[in-house]
Amino acid sequence: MTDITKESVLPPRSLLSQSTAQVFYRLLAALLICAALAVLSDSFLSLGNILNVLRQASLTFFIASGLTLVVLTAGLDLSVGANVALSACLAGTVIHQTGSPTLGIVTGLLAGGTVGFLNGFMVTALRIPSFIATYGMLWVLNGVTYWYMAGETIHGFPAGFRQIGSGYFLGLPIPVYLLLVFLAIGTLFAQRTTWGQEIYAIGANPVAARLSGIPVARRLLLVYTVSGTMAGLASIIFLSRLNSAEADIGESLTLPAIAAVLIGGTSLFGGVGTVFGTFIGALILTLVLNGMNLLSISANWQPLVTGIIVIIAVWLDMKTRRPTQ
Amino acid sequence: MSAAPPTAASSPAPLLELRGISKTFPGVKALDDVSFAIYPGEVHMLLGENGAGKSSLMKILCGATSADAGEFYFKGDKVAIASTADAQKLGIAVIFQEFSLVPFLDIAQNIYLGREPKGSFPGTIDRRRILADAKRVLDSIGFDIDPSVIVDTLGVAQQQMVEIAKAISQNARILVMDEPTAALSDREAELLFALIGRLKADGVAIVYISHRMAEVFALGDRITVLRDGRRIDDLRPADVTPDQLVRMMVGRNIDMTYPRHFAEAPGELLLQVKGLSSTTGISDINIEVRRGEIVGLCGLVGSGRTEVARAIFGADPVAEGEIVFDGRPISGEPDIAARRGIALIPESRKSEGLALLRSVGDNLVVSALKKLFPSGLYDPRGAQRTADGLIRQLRIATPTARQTVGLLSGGNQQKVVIGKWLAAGAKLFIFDEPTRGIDVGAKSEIFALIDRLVAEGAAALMISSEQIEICHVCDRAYVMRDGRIAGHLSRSELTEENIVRLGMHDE
Amino acid sequence: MSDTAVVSPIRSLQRIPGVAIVLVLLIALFGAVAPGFLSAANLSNVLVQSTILTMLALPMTLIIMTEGLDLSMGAVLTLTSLCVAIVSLATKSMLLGFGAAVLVGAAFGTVNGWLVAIVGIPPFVATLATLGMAQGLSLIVSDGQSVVGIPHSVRDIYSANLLGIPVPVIMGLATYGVFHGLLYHTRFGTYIFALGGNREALRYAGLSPTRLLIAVYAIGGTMAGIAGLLMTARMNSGHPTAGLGLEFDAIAAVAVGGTSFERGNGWLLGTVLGVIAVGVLRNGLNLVSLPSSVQVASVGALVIVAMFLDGLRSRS
Amino acid sequence: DGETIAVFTKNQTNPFFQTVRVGADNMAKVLNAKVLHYIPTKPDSIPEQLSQIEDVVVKKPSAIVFTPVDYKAMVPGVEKINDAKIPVVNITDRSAGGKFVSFVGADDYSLGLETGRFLLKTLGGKGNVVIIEGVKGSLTNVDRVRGFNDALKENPGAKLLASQPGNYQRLQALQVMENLMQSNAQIDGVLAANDAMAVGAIEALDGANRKAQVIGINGTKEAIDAIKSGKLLASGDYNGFAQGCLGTMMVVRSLRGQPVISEIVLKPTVITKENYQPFDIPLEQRTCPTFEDASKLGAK
Ligand SMILES: Nc1ncnc2c1ncn2[C@@H]1O[C@H](COP(=O)(O)OP(=O)(O)OP(=O)(O)O)[C@@H](O)[C@H]1O
Ligand SMILES: Nc1ncnc2c1ncn2[C@@H]1O[C@H](COP(=O)(O)OP(=O)(O)OP(=O)(O)O)[C@@H](O)[C@H]1O
Ligand SMILES: [Mg+2]
Ligand SMILES: [Mg+2]
Repeated sequence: MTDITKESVLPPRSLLSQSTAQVFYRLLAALLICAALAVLSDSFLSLGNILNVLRQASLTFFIASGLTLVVLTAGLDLSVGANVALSACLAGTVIHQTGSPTLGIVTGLLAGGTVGFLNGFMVTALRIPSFIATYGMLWVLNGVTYWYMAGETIHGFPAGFRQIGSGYFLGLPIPVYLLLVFLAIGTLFAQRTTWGQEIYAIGANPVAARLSGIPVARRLLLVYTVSGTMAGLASIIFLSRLNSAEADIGESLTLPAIAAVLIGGTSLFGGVGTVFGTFIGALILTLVLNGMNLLSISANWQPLVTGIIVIIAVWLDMKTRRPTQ
Repeated sequence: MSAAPPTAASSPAPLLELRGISKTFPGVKALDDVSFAIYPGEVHMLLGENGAGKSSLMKILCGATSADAGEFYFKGDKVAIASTADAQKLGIAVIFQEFSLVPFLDIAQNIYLGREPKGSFPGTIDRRRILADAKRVLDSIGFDIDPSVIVDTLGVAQQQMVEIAKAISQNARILVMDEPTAALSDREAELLFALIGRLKADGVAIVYISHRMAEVFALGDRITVLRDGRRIDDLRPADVTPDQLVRMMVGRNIDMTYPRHFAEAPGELLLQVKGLSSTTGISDINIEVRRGEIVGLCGLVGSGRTEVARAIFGADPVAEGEIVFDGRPISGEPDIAARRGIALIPESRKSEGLALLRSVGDNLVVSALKKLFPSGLYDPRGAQRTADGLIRQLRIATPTARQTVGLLSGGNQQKVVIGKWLAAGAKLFIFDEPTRGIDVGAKSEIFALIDRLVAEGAAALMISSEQIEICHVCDRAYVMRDGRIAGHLSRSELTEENIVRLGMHDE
Repeated sequence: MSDTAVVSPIRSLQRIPGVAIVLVLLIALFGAVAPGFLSAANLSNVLVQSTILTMLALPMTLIIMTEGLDLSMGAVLTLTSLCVAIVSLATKSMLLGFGAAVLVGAAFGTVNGWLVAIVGIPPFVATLATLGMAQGLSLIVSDGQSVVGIPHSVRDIYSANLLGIPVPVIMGLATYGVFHGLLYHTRFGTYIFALGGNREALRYAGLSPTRLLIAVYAIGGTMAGIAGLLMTARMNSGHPTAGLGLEFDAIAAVAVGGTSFERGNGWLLGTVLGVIAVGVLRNGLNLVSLPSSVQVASVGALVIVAMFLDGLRSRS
Repeated sequence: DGETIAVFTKNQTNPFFQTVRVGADNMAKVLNAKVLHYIPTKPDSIPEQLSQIEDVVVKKPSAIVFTPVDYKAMVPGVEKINDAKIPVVNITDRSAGGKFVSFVGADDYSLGLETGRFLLKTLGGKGNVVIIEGVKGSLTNVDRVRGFNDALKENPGAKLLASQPGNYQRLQALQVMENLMQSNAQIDGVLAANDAMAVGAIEALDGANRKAQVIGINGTKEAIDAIKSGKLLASGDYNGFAQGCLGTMMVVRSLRGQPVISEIVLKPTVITKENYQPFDIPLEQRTCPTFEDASKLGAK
């Protein structure tokens, strides 16, 4: 099963932090898109728009950052979007009924984390492949959410709560601060903790990881729970930005989040990738949509253009990675 | 060995000649101006340390890898071997060190992959013929199995036999075998040797790579020694002694008797296995290991040694019985065993021992993360230091600790698997075929290392199919048969004959 | 011969996937509680409704066996379905529409194969991108509108009977027959096992994994083209969202049917059973009229339970 | 008495269809009939609704109240119902084919036109306006946007800056609005094709500390609340509740041999700060219109 020709194409997984070249080329791709947009649209380079892009990217990033860990273990979580929807609806209800944003936030994170834990349980204890387990979970969550919401929306939250998603601090949107914080936490966790290292090892070869004395099941449970909790966090941001919750909000979130992880260079086969790459992936996706809105390009073209950008980004990345060996 | 081996003088036209082959991988000069000639009807042994470039040379010979420089001559004519198809046309077949089998096809389909007999409709396969042909080939190598069995259900040894059948079926004029006996038991190895004798008589040229000295002298008509990618010499077995050969391979003297510092009195009890049975087919296993001891676990392939090792380590569920380690009972997953101080060096390094796409360094520290970084904060530089230390200690041939471990030679990969448990500081080392595919120099280094570990108060349980190794290094040994302990041999009783007698099926 | 005796019962045991058990249970359950479930008309409904998905899930099985994935299938089906509608509307010829759909499908499949095999982009990413492209093209060629007024010859394909059997069911059976023959009885099928199981072995055998991989993805695209004809016939129109998300249904059916995502182990009949199990569940729930949210959740539960049973089997 | 009515709606997520379903339930209770709901598990899925029709035809309910997920693509489904001789009433989106007992719906074009006119009147006939469209190609969206555009044509002083889709989704509308605000320094009015998008646009405006008049369509509870608090200028009443009520009423009446109205197109009402009170009643407490009211509401 070894494929030496394939292997020799890949760079050695470094012992130090992940190869800087890889991150560099990704940044370059993002910057190229920025440059193109700056030429095409006057308003692109305004501070307002840049903050705007960062804020929009943050929502995708929150979901995608937890997902990155899952993908690092060679798993996938297709239920993140549905998880965001259910968590938002539950958190929204709690805020409405208790009037306490704190309780609502706790509910959202707990709900998200619980769903993640259940995913982890199915993957570890029941040994269902993650792709399928979370696909099943996606339907179960949708069913529960539809039943719970019964076609209603929950809307109108306290102004203080709304600040989380739409407020500013020192001229920067609050989600941007959160984005930076979680980018740092995610990167440190993955690169600078033994748990992070173990996660890479599990993704690279789960059998060998188990026989190396890594508690594989516990780490996988952790990873799925973290991914779920990050979906819970995203649901809070979502709730406070949109000031409302409804059953179908998650539908359009999952594929962009997965795309962000993959454009960011994390391999679906596990063991390779970074949280920072995922951030760039989210940024690239957001830039494309932002550009199309700024240039008033018909929405019919959006999926096509996004698809082409994904190909180009991944292809460029592969091309530029080869010589770094 | 009855036919007189042809020499360069007596048959001036070699079947195939390689001249000036060089090959560089990033950071490694794998082959440097190597020339190599193969004559019909001879067994040509290729020797060298791990990483000397043997497999690389063979991959070039069969067109799987391209050389940077060099020429090929077939029966005196210059030819190009740019692909495996070219090589096949010249009648070159290979038994690879790494299996080239497809798990979910049956044996017959694997043997004839790419050469399927055509069925009546275009594109279809003549099922009856492929089975009949495969059966004939399997019979010819003395492997009695139904060719419609799915390969994935076979054990390592059986897969190796299929690999051999696949090469034989090509009616090759040149047959390359890269460590074919590494996964075989003595019985199967005997079958293979008999087969080699028959092929030789038919004029087939055989290139044979092995780390086992006994095989070199029993089979070889000629020997080529490689060191650091260069050809050192080309000679006949009659002209050298094993010691001389070893010196050529490693460039220094090696003591091949693996000296042990046997302890006068056994240490305290470390591992006690009582009436152990598992779902994988072993039953009523009773084993004791004391500190300072190396205890052998022998038996035929399939006798259940691996299963005992896995059950002790928690990799397979225990159905019955008790395992006491260091005074306290132990049960659960491998992470618990590892935390308590048990290490398992598994049988299959590629699938169970290593994360092939990660670096040598990452693989070396993976079991020791808890010990090296008790705070949970990982320090890449600390890890690097530990890895560098192990690379030096074990003499792992790698450009840096950052090299992808999958790119190392087979033997060096094995050293990485052993190395990771050294860093973890285990008390009991369970070795499952630790020297499979390891060169003589490394073998003695590893045994010296094990000796030192046990002298410092650790203990080892060692599984090996090479009984001579068990006899050399073990304080005593258990012999297994059909999933049970068939007997125990003390130091004085520990001979190859006794192991074989106890391990054989009832006759 | 003792080896065979040890080995084959294990093999056949592993071949009873959880989905077979689930399917039998579902049929028994709905047969008991849902009036009309066991009627011939209803059972033929279930089969007819399952054909389009079967036509995607079978090639998806092959693709998954190569350790690949095709996320673009639903979107490509949408696009080819629009092709059928637009071309047959313009030319008044069902065959031309069908031809165009197959061509477009095959083209997309080939591009997928090219991206995966030659450019070397991981299948998930490559086909996620072509999903976007096919979706975008569907919106662009239709401007987001349904395409109606297509000749009746198209529609008749879906509603016609041959010897009392609905034509879609015949097409589904034929598709299964072709795929079965292809995978288990041809050299190409043998190489599909090798593509996922051990690609290096193919190379050593002097075969080109690249061309084989492209062919596998091209088959996927082509089947999406053929299914596009059925989809258009079913709706008697083309619509830019018709096939959205079908690829995930197909993947779930493949997985539930016992094909593993690793090492090239695939089982075609299991895939068909997976498709039918989901169809039976949906149909049965429609007949017993539980709340729709229950229906949504039970699709997920079915997938999880089938996979769980599968896990139990393979562990024992 | 005791007829079973199968009610088909497009999805379980959009509040509008919940109002339709509540209306149908409400009316059924009054008429002593039983309602079964059929909703695709994947929102707005054409193949799924087709399958549901096929399954329901086996089950043979007394009658069907039908909202096609796509007005053109569902025609074969309607024909299947017709072939099975089950009486069916079409509500909300007018099917492009098939035989119906009656049609009950709102006039999307007039809703777009009237709400558009109201916004432009409030702006004094001038200013910079953006349109946020719903799902491309959906019947409601095409007509509503046409209405918006015609209202704009009547007011040459107003300028249309952009017309971008938000797919009836709150988040998408919010992001589209955020992006549009970057390239347009001054936006005075927002015409959103539904309330969720209107509210999304308001959130975007709030976030950027900018002000604009926003209108939506549907008259959802959320929109009414926003109108009350002055955030939303107005919403066009799509009146799903009445559609559900009247659709069920017509189909039951036809079963019972009573006269039916073959076409009811509800007159557009623009809900504003002045007239929102009657719309501010929880769904469950509303009562269905009577047969006599029906003709006043918009029989043709
Ligand atoms: N694809 C590759 N990329 C980089 N280096 C490689 C590659 N293949 C082999 N090497 C290196 O080339 C050298 C020779 O390797 P080779 O496999 O030929 O050794 P070998 O003599 O067969 O050793 P062993 O006895 O351990 O099997 C080693 O240092 C190995 O790490
Ligand atoms: N000839 C055989 N027939 C059937 N099963 C076999 C045969 N040989 C081995 N096996 C099974 O295959 C699995 C792995 O085989 P393996 O060759 O590793 O045996 P083992 O017991 O670990 O002994 P060893 O340590 O010599 O390898 C075991 O479960 C074994 O029972
Ligand atoms: Mg080698
Ligand atoms: Mg073994």
